[in-house]
Amino acid sequence: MSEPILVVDGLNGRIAGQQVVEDISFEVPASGVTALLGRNGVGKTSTIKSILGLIDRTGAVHLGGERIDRLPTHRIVQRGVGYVPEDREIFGSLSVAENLRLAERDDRPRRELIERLFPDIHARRAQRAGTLSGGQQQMVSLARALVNENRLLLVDEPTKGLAPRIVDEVAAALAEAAATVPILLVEQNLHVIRKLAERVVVLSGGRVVFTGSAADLLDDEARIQRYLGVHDATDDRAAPAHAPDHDAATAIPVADTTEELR
Amino acid sequence: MSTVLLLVITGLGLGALYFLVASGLSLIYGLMGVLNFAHGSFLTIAAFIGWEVGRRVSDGTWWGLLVSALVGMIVGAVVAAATEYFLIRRLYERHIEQALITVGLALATVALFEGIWGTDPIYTARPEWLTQTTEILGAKIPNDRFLLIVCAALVLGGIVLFLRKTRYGLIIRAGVENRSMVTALGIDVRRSFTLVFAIGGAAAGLGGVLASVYYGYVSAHLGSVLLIFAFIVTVIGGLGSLTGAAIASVLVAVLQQFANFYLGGTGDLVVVIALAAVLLVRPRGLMGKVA
Amino acid sequence: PTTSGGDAESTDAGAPVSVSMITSQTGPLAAYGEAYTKGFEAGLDYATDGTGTVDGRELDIEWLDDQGNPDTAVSLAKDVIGQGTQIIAGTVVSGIATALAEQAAQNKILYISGPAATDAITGVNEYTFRSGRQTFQDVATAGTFIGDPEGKKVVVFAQDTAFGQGNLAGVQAVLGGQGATVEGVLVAEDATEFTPFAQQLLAASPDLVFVAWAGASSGAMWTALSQQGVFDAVPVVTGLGDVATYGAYGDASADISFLNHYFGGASGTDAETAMIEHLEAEGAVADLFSPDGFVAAQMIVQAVREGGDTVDGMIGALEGYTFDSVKGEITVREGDHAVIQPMYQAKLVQDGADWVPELIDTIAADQVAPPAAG
Amino acid sequence: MNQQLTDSAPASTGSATEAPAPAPDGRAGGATSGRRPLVLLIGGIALVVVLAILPLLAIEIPGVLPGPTYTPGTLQLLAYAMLIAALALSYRMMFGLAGLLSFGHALFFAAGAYGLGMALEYFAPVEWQSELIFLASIVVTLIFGIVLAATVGSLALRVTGISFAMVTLAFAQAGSVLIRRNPGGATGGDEGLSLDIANVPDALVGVLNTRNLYWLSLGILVFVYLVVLWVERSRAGHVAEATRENELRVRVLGIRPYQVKFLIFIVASTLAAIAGMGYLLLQSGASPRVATADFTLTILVIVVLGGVGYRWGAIVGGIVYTLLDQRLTALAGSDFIAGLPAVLRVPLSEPLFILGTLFILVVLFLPGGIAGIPQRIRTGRKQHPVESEEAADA
Amino acid sequence: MTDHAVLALEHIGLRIGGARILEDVSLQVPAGEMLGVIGPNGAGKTTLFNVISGVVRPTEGTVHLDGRDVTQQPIHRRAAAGLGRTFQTSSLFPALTVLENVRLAAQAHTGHATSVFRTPRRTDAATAAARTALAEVGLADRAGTAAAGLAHGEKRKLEIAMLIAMDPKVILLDEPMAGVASGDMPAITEVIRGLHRGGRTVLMVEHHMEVVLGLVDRVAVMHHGELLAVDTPEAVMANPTVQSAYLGEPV
Ligand SMILES: Nc1ncnc2c1ncn2[C@@H]1O[C@H](COP(=O)(O)OP(=O)(O)OP(=O)(O)O)[C@@H](O)[C@H]1O
Ligand SMILES: Nc1ncnc2c1ncn2[C@@H]1O[C@H](COP(=O)(O)OP(=O)(O)OP(=O)(O)O)[C@@H](O)[C@H]1O
Ligand SMILES: [Mg+2]
Ligand SMILES: [Mg+2]
Repeated sequence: MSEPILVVDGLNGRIAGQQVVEDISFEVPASGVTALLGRNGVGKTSTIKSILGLIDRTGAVHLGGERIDRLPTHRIVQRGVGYVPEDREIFGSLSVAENLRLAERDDRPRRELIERLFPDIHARRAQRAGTLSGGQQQMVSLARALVNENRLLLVDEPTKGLAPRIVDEVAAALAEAAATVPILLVEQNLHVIRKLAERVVVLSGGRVVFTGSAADLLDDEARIQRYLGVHDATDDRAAPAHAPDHDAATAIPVADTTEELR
Repeated sequence: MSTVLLLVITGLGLGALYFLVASGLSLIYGLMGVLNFAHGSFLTIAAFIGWEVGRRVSDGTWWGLLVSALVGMIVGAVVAAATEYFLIRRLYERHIEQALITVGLALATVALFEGIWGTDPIYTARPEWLTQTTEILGAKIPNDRFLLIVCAALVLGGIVLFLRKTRYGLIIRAGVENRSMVTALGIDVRRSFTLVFAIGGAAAGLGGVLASVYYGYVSAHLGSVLLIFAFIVTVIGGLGSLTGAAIASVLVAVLQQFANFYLGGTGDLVVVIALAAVLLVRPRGLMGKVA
Repeated sequence: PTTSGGDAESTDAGAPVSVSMITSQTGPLAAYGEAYTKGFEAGLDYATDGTGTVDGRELDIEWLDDQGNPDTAVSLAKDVIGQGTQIIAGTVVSGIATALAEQAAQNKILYISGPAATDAITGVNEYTFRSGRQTFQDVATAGTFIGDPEGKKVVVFAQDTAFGQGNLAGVQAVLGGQGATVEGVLVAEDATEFTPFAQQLLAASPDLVFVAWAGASSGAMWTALSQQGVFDAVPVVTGLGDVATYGAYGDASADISFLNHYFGGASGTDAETAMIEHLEAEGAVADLFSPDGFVAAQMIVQAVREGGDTVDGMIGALEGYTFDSVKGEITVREGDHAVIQPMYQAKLVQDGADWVPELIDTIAADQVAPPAAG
Repeated sequence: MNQQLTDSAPASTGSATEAPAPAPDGRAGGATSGRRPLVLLIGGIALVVVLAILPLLAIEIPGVLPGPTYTPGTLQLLAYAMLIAALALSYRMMFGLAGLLSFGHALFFAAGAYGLGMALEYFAPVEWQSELIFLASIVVTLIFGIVLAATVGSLALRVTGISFAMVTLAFAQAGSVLIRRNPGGATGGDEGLSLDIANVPDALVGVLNTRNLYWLSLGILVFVYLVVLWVERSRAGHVAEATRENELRVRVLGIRPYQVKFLIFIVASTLAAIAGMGYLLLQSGASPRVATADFTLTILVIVVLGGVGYRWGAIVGGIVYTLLDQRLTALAGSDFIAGLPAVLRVPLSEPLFILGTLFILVVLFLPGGIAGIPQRIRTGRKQHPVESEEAADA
Repeated sequence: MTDHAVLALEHIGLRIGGARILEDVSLQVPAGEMLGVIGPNGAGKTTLFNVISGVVRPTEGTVHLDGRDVTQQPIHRRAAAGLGRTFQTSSLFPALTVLENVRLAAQAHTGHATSVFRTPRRTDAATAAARTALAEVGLADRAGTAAAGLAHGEKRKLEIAMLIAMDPKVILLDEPMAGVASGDMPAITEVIRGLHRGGRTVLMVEHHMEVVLGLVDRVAVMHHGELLAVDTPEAVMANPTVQSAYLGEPV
């Protein structure tokens, strides 16, 4: 396996003086989608923000071998990190086109890609982004990250509040992106994770509790139940396409996993 | 007739002065949400240093005035940028605290200027032509008013072009809304904000030098006098709208002239009533953006 | 009986006399405060022959800064009164002078106001004296420029402030009383544009324009009058301010007739010579309000020397007191404590790049004595 | 209405997000234990008692107070400080609690001072008992203050945020201009209004009676504090706080924020007028300075200096500011300063320079103000996020 | 007006600067119904809620609540008349504690909400109601935290707790599940079911179809500002337009 693109080692993050991320360590391989999972409030968003330097943090973060945890946010991003924030955070008073233009970091923006992926957004170029519907805003937010050539994408709950059809589209767009760029993805929708993720990192109480392949987690009812609290069949009911997997995955105990990372 | 004309043109001149101060104020507020009470101090220090340098180079000539204006703009820009860099930046997105810092700065600097240059106004010399008048339809218009009007128009055009045509304009507008997200797009937003302050400061600096031409003196209180009107026109024009500020500057100044002359010196009263009236009818001011 | 209503303990002849000088050391009128202070020191030196004592008694003088703020001044006054000061003097700000006069009356203590020109101080109460001239005297001096006022038209061009209104009222009382028609053109204090008003002055076609202006905007005002040709049409009179303002009149300087309270070298008296010597030794120059400080010192010395330790005694010692001072012979009028003093007519002449005042005439004290007040 | 159609949750409606931190002091229903209010109550009463007997003691704090506490100068200073504190307290209720940033609070203080002064003058010729005239003047002034507050409030509260600040500023400026214009000789113009003592009780006149004025000021401060406490603890107070945070949400809950804001505005303004009356009596006059926008800014400075999040912060701020203002003047004039080289001497001999700089430092490094210091020590918190200037970012 | 319809929309239209946002929407919601509102992003669902709650005034048509025309009524009147809502992005009082957030809602409901003469107490009815509501959504242990310090999912729960405390007759839920961890969805679903069980009328915009289908009586489908269909969940799911415009390919 090639060098991981992102190595997080002993990351601590604080908001308003309060520790929200504690001694987190994991790696993101140089290709494919790594999912960062966990229940509400475990610190997924905070982890991503710590990596980007959007909140106070300590610990070591390496991007492609270079240490970035002392850099200010804009320098980190300039090194090729795309970010799709949890609450969209589009610029409401700017037009859609201006939002995208602002995100372009070099003179080779991939405008055609955006047009192709999000025709609805393209059609609304001149609209004030603040008046877009929630889903439309989410697409602008995604488009902003995809418009540049990146070495890593940090994507925080991209399908939140999207219509099922759009969820599929977004998932497809991410899958397409993942072919060329590694992605660290926070996502609650297990179907999307199933579809995209190769590896998973599970957080609980601000710490890493599980690291392993996606299949190891998703195919193990008990693990899903333990780490994500999903304990009824709600998800499966809506996802009949997935027959229960009886793959006898080699379950890696948490301790071992952590070992593996050291 | 000639009185009306006189009132209108001198009103335009005064409006131009208001605008020169208000442009920076409006820029800084509109783009950064900082209500800058220290803006008057930017103006005052620029006027003082512009005068100190200008008179040493060549007192009372066009050359001297040009030097003063350039020095004033540079000083205004530098002081404003330093203010942003050392004080405002540390409190980003805490707009009330930022405004408070500038209140403190205004207090401290006016006192400091008094300490350095004394409390009395210092009368300045200016080029011959500016002390003369030009007769238009029987009204003798002081020439310096024309200078003011031309400079204000140039400043307006310059800043509008800057915001429309450069990427900085975009960054700045986005940064006002969500600073950390702009950073997260890989843009050093702090530099843009410093730039906004610098531009606002430069406009104030030019305003300071021209104000000293208009009033014929420099003093520690030069800025405070103009600041309150600059606030008023900024708000009437619509916060953040430069064109609005320009229109409001002219309206306010002309209104003030007429009220002062025909309504027994009630110019100030009329202006504040106009302020209240405009805000009550259009809370966003004449040209304020629909937030 | 607040302080010195005749308490036995305070009549001890050797005890120092506590004097509190309250004036602006900072704030907008700090420069006036400075001139007053320096004049006072010179006057004290002169009146005590350099000893600083009166009949062997120390004058325990404390200088306090009112910052140009009446609230500060009142607090300071209450503080020093509480500590038993016997005399308060000073301030250049009219608003502070009225507040201090009120404190003097409430607490039965002697107060000698400073350069503050407001007529309201004269005769306001028996405890309040003044050491400078008042607006009426300015106005009366202005009147001397038109000869017989009868049938003449005088326009007062002033700011719409207590100072400006006071001047207009003064002109109406003094010149109006002598048969002149008096009109006022009052301009809002914060106005910055005077061109239209210059037009208004011309339109009134007066025989004399009396300008009462204070503050920074005077430069712009004079420029406007000059640009609109007011000086070509009418004689213009105004009060000559302190040295710092000599440059404010710009091109108009030579065309203005100045009434004057004082400028360095105006009187040529012995006291003046002494004052200028003292000031120069201190590195200062004689200025508009130097005599006010000088007179205040003389009055305090007189009050202490002749008035003993009771406030009534001091009042008695000062009422009707006539003495030689910087401007010549000065009398503290008994009824209302107006300070009857000579005034000057002056003009500005160019001296290199600067303008300097030159005496035209001295107006006798009784000719410009204010009407009795109170 | 210009609400956004989508996602109308106004994460940043107007000034809501700019509002200062909430008062962390114990609120009923909060996590505070039952003990604390009692301790606070006893402590508060003890403090008031100590303040009340101060004129009978001879405590000296050199450098802070001009003399022992029984001397008129010191009492005057303390009384003045307490009135300013009362004013600041009323301002804090509006700004800190309800998030109403007014630039016109001085107007109501001036309304109290000038109103009472003018009423006393107006009633002077009337043939009533002098106590009656005094009382009548106070009542008339109070009514005047309330009517003025209701007028200004009902207009200004139609707009929010910076527009609100500017409309209040406009009214205050109009008031200030009127006072300086001296219409009909009523206000004394820029020379100020002096108190007509004909109908003022003798106990409140003269330096010897400074003590009574001191007690009066203390009374006003305690009264204002209690009213403010009452309002803040009430349901209205809580709704005001919520409105500051998110006005649309309050409306969606079925509450009309306007009523609450109006109420707070009127109460705060009336309290300011009461402090103004005390000021007139204490100073034996009123100066036009108290009607200016600068004066409002001073109060704002005081509130922030003391700590917006704390009621007692306004009091501490008012007292510290007044003392500093006075003592810095003494410092500026001192021989020590006069002996310094010009670079130091010039700035240091300007009291306002020192005050302004101090204020900047407090805003930068003590976000909770003076009153926030104990809390900061307790939690050992770092200062609020100051953007770190990373070495790598050269 | 149909007397059994607690909420009735008649020909609602909304135009903003030339753009048609809502077009001739008429809808009757009988008392006690749970109505799902679905539709692609940008269909106008949130806007419709804004019109109903008074945040936006429609340019055409009327809104009747409980038989009374409320089209011109301000937001707070409608709320006081028993209309409660949540927002698509959590809308809270960030500086107030969780308990205080909820208590304000309870207070509005108990009357005297803005009285100066009433001081909230730890023991009063509003506080009790607030605590109950918090317990119901499972936030009891967060009562003392400032709302700003909650994680996203907790904020969604807090919004619902505020609704419970408000005890409205008609409830508008705008994507209550957005951002909620899958593990927590069942619990919140239960809370919503509980809200409804009390006889309240609930309108819910939600993209999680599994949640919608498990809860609602009828589904309204919006598309391009228009109401495409209002029907039983089964019928709606079978509708080919809904399939293609909204649901897309089954995963
Ligand atoms: N502004 C803030 N102030 C204080 N605490 C905060 C703040 N923002 C988040 N937290 C706390 O940090 C912890 C982690 O929050 P974070 O948003 O990272 O969680 P998350 O895993 O992304 O949750 P979700 O799935 O709900 O988005 C939470 O417990 C939350 O209470
Ligand atoms: N001021 C405006 N100008 C133009 N179009 C607007 C304006 N305001 C809203 N819109 C449009 O109205 C449509 C309806 O938005 P709304 O928020 O109601 O959608 P929604 O159905 O809630 O979508 P989502 O599921 O994504 O939240 C969107 O297409 C939006 O872009
Ligand atoms: Mg999150
Ligand atoms: Mg929506």
